Amino acid sequence: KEAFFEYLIRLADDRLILGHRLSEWCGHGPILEEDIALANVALDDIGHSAALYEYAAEVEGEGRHRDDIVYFRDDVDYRNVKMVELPKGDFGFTIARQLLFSAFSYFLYERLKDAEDEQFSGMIDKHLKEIKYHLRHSREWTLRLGDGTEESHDRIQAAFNELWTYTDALFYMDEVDELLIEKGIAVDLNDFKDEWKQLVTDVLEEATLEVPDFDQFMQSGGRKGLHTEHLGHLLAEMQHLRRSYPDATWE
Amino acid sequence: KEAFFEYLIRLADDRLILGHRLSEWCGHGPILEEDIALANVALDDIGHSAALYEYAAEVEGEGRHRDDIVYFRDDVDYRNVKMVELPKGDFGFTIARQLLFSAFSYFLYERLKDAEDEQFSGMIDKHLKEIKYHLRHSREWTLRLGDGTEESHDRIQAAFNELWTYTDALFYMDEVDELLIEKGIAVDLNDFKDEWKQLVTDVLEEATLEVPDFDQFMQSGGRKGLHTEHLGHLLAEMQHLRRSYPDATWE
Amino acid sequence: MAEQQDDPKKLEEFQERIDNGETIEPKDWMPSRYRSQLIRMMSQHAHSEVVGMLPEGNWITRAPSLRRKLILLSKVQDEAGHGLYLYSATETLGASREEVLQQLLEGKAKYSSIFNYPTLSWADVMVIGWLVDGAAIINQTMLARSSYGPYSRAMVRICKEESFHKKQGYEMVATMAQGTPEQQEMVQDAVNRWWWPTMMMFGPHDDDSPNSAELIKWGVKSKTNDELRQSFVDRHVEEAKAVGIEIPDPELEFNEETGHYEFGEIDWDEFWNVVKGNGPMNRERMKAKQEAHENGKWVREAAEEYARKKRLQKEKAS
Amino acid sequence: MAEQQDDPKKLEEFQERIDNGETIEPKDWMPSRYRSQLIRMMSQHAHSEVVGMLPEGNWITRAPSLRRKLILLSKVQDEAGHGLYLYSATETLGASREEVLQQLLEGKAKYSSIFNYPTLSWADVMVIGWLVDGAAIINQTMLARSSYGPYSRAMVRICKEESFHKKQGYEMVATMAQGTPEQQEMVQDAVNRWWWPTMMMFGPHDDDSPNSAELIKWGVKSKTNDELRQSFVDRHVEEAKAVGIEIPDPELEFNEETGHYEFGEIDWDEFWNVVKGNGPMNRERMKAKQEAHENGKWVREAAEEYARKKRLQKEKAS
Repeated sequence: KEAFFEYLIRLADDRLILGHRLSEWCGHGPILEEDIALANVALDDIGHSAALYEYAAEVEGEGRHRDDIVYFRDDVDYRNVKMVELPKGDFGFTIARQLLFSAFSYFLYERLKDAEDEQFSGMIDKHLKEIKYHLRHSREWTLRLGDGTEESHDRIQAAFNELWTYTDALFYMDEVDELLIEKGIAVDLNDFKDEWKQLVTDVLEEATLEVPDFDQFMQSGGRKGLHTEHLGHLLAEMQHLRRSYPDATWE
Repeated sequence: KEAFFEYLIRLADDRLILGHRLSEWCGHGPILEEDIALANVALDDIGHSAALYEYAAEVEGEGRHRDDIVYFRDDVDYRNVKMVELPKGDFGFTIARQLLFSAFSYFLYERLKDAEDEQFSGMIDKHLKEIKYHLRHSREWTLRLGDGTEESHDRIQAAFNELWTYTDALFYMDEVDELLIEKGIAVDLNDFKDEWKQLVTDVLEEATLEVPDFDQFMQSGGRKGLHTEHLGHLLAEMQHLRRSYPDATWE
Repeated sequence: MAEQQDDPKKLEEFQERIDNGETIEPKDWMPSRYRSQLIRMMSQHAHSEVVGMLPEGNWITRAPSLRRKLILLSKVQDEAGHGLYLYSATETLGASREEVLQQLLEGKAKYSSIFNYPTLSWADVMVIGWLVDGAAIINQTMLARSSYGPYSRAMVRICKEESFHKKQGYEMVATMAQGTPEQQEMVQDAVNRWWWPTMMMFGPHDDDSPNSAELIKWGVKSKTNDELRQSFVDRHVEEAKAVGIEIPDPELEFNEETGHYEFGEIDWDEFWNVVKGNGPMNRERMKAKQEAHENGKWVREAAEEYARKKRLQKEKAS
Repeated sequence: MAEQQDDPKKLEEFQERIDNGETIEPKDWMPSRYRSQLIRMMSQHAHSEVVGMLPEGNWITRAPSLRRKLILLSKVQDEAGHGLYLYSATETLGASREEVLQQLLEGKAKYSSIFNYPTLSWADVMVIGWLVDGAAIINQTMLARSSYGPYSRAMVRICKEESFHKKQGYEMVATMAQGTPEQQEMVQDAVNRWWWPTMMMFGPHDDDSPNSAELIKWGVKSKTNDELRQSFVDRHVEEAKAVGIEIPDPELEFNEETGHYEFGEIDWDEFWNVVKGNGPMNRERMKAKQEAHENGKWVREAAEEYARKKRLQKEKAS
């Protein structure tokens, strides 16, 4: 039960924080269509996280509301990978991160949708459809930027180079995963690591981009609460109002 | 009593928020000497605000701690002028704001140091020495940037142009001022408005800069709690930790 | 676009169509002034949607519950959609999106002045939903019967979504008005700040509104500014009462005879100041849009270049 | 700087002076390797002060009381002052500040690895004051007796300020350790994360520290890395006990015979990883300094140009 709670929180935190970064684009995108598209992905991500938090609270069974989990944990208690908490950067950085993360999400959800927990797998199956759109959207923009102008090529290449060191942490596993794999709920992330690499490599190559070294030093820590300094600032903003008036109703 | 409290809060809020913006430079200045100098001005400003808040709490006489005033008011209850809450911008913007505000502070404190409230005037007199340094520091940098390279000239000129619309609010007065002028505590800001204009004009001209139009449309509102959207974000960051754990001791 | 003289006969026929309640479609003949007035109105309307994303967007990252965060994000996204929809409708009149957008970025085009006020608290965003969307709906309900087909169809669709937004805003206003003392204070403060700017949304008094008569004659509008404003007051005063919100107008009074609320005079100095660009947030809003446009330049260029390359490849292949 | 062969006779005299406990001053003859080792050490030390401003600076805007905000800001300012002081001391050896700063910005120079860890909570900043400044003091107290005059004098001054910083950090650690349950958890979590990185500050074991012997011979250092680390442990374990903080080392045990604490082994893989640039924050720290330098370019150029103009004016006038 505790492991399942932790597992759900990891999934949810990734999506909430990434959605938060995407939502920062709202009103500031390069074209109106992308204001809409990025808001759409943000809505999906935050929406997925909301469903996951709600289920996590149910699994925990201590009567907490999903918002208690979101608004009253500090950064060291958040379990997202570092990749999603990095500042939104330019549009190229946002797209590069979306590609790396959505591809991962896609393979993960493809497998999790058969998990032996109906409520969970049902949720996953429902979200998978949207994740496919996220992947398509980020793939298309990676092609446009990579194979667009010299400037766009350089910018998105720099983004991938910067993000690469954070990719391996997506595949982090520990006893939480092991326990849940046994129960038929979680999946072994190694099962699709090569597929993920292949997909990412294919897209980057088609986009005329150089694929950074998969064997470089890789950052870790997010799943254990070891974050960058960015997350604390993000949470300060996100939680300030809610924490200021903890007794008020905001639904 | 209420008017005096309000008056002290206005003075204090200006200095706290400006000090906050200056403190954001710490570790990110253009040269190490300026990391030190800006931190120094920030220390003075925040220090002055701390003394003013403490006295305000005393005047109020309801047993509040100065931190209660700082950490548990929302933006609409803050009384600072808008000028000080604008993002720190580039070094030129920071310097331009420092010049405009320090010059104002200088003339104000020169007069307030004779206020008929010993504790207050003593404090003002003590702080005046430091404000003279702030004015000198910002004046010197205005000259360097204005009469430096073409780029620096354009940058600081743009900063003054942008800030100008916020200057008149420094001279805002209402019944709070009137009441305290009668009591010999506050001073009529109009008494030194021309001197302030002259000083600023002299510095800008010496710096080979164009003096923007004093008669342009002028922003107002800060003293009545009508701020820009920046202040809310600043306070979210500033207050988050303290509000998260309101029962804890942080001295 | 230079105004040209229209054929008097065609003009007469056109007015007849209007008077018969017919709908004008893009391919139909129309007076050049009808066209230019519509372009002005519709592009302003589109700009308003787009600039309107900013004050509300300011609170997405700080929304106090996940539910409210999703509602707000979705609302702002809808506004982007409305903008897109209205730009397309404007294009049916021959004014390209690039062209009208450029006018916005250069400060030549207007957008609704209401968005030149800052959102200082969360309650502001809820009050915008209730009052500002409420005002917009009143205006748009009328425009949904406008004589120009694409505009009226856009309005029908937009109105539906905005009614939903208004409902959501009003819901939270009600929750706050019956919430903790701090929430009550927060929401009342927001209403105090937004009431009068919202009243200004309907524009100057009929006497000072030079375009109104023409627009009514051409069936674009069917009510005057003051009529619309009166509907707004009548409806929202009741809604305020229902949840215990006070309207910051000491002159507000129900007139039993007319069945309408009478209200105080708008501060027209403030109104014209904001229209002229001197509102609290005019500069910030323009700066935000200009920066977004500037920062997005390389992205748009890349997309174009990529499309060009793909076209070339296709041509070669065929 | 290319290492040249030193005159053996001069070398001998130099060693004699060192052995007699004399202080070497800038104008004195010194072996080229003595000079280069000192430049390396002192500029690293200066860089550490400057980079060290970042993790603590990260919390200035979020300090939970005005008093603590002022203390922290003042501390970070002191560090800038130390940096300046140490760069000046390094210049007495002929290495200009621009030159050594450039090495830092290009990633060629090192700085203390401890600053490549993030400050995740307010408690981190307090624990840095207590542990990291505590470790620095132990090292610097020794360096205050270093054979090179400017370095030892810089250390005397710096040490005094750092003792004050340590006291302030320890004070808040104590307050938190005796505070609310959340505060206790927060401060213990910070100690758990900072203890081992602080232990690494003293560098590799003596066997793996190639420079140590030479530096001791020349009177720059008077204790080995392991000796310094032992002093650190002995002192800070007691301080932790006094306020109820647990040290995250299961092997920690007091040895009655030696009078010292025995402790577990450092994770040397992590140590070398961070040294090689792969710590959690290496990139971010370098990026922050590079950006500050890049953004400050126009300011430095303006100051230079202004000074040039003024010089010219003066020359003309005279």
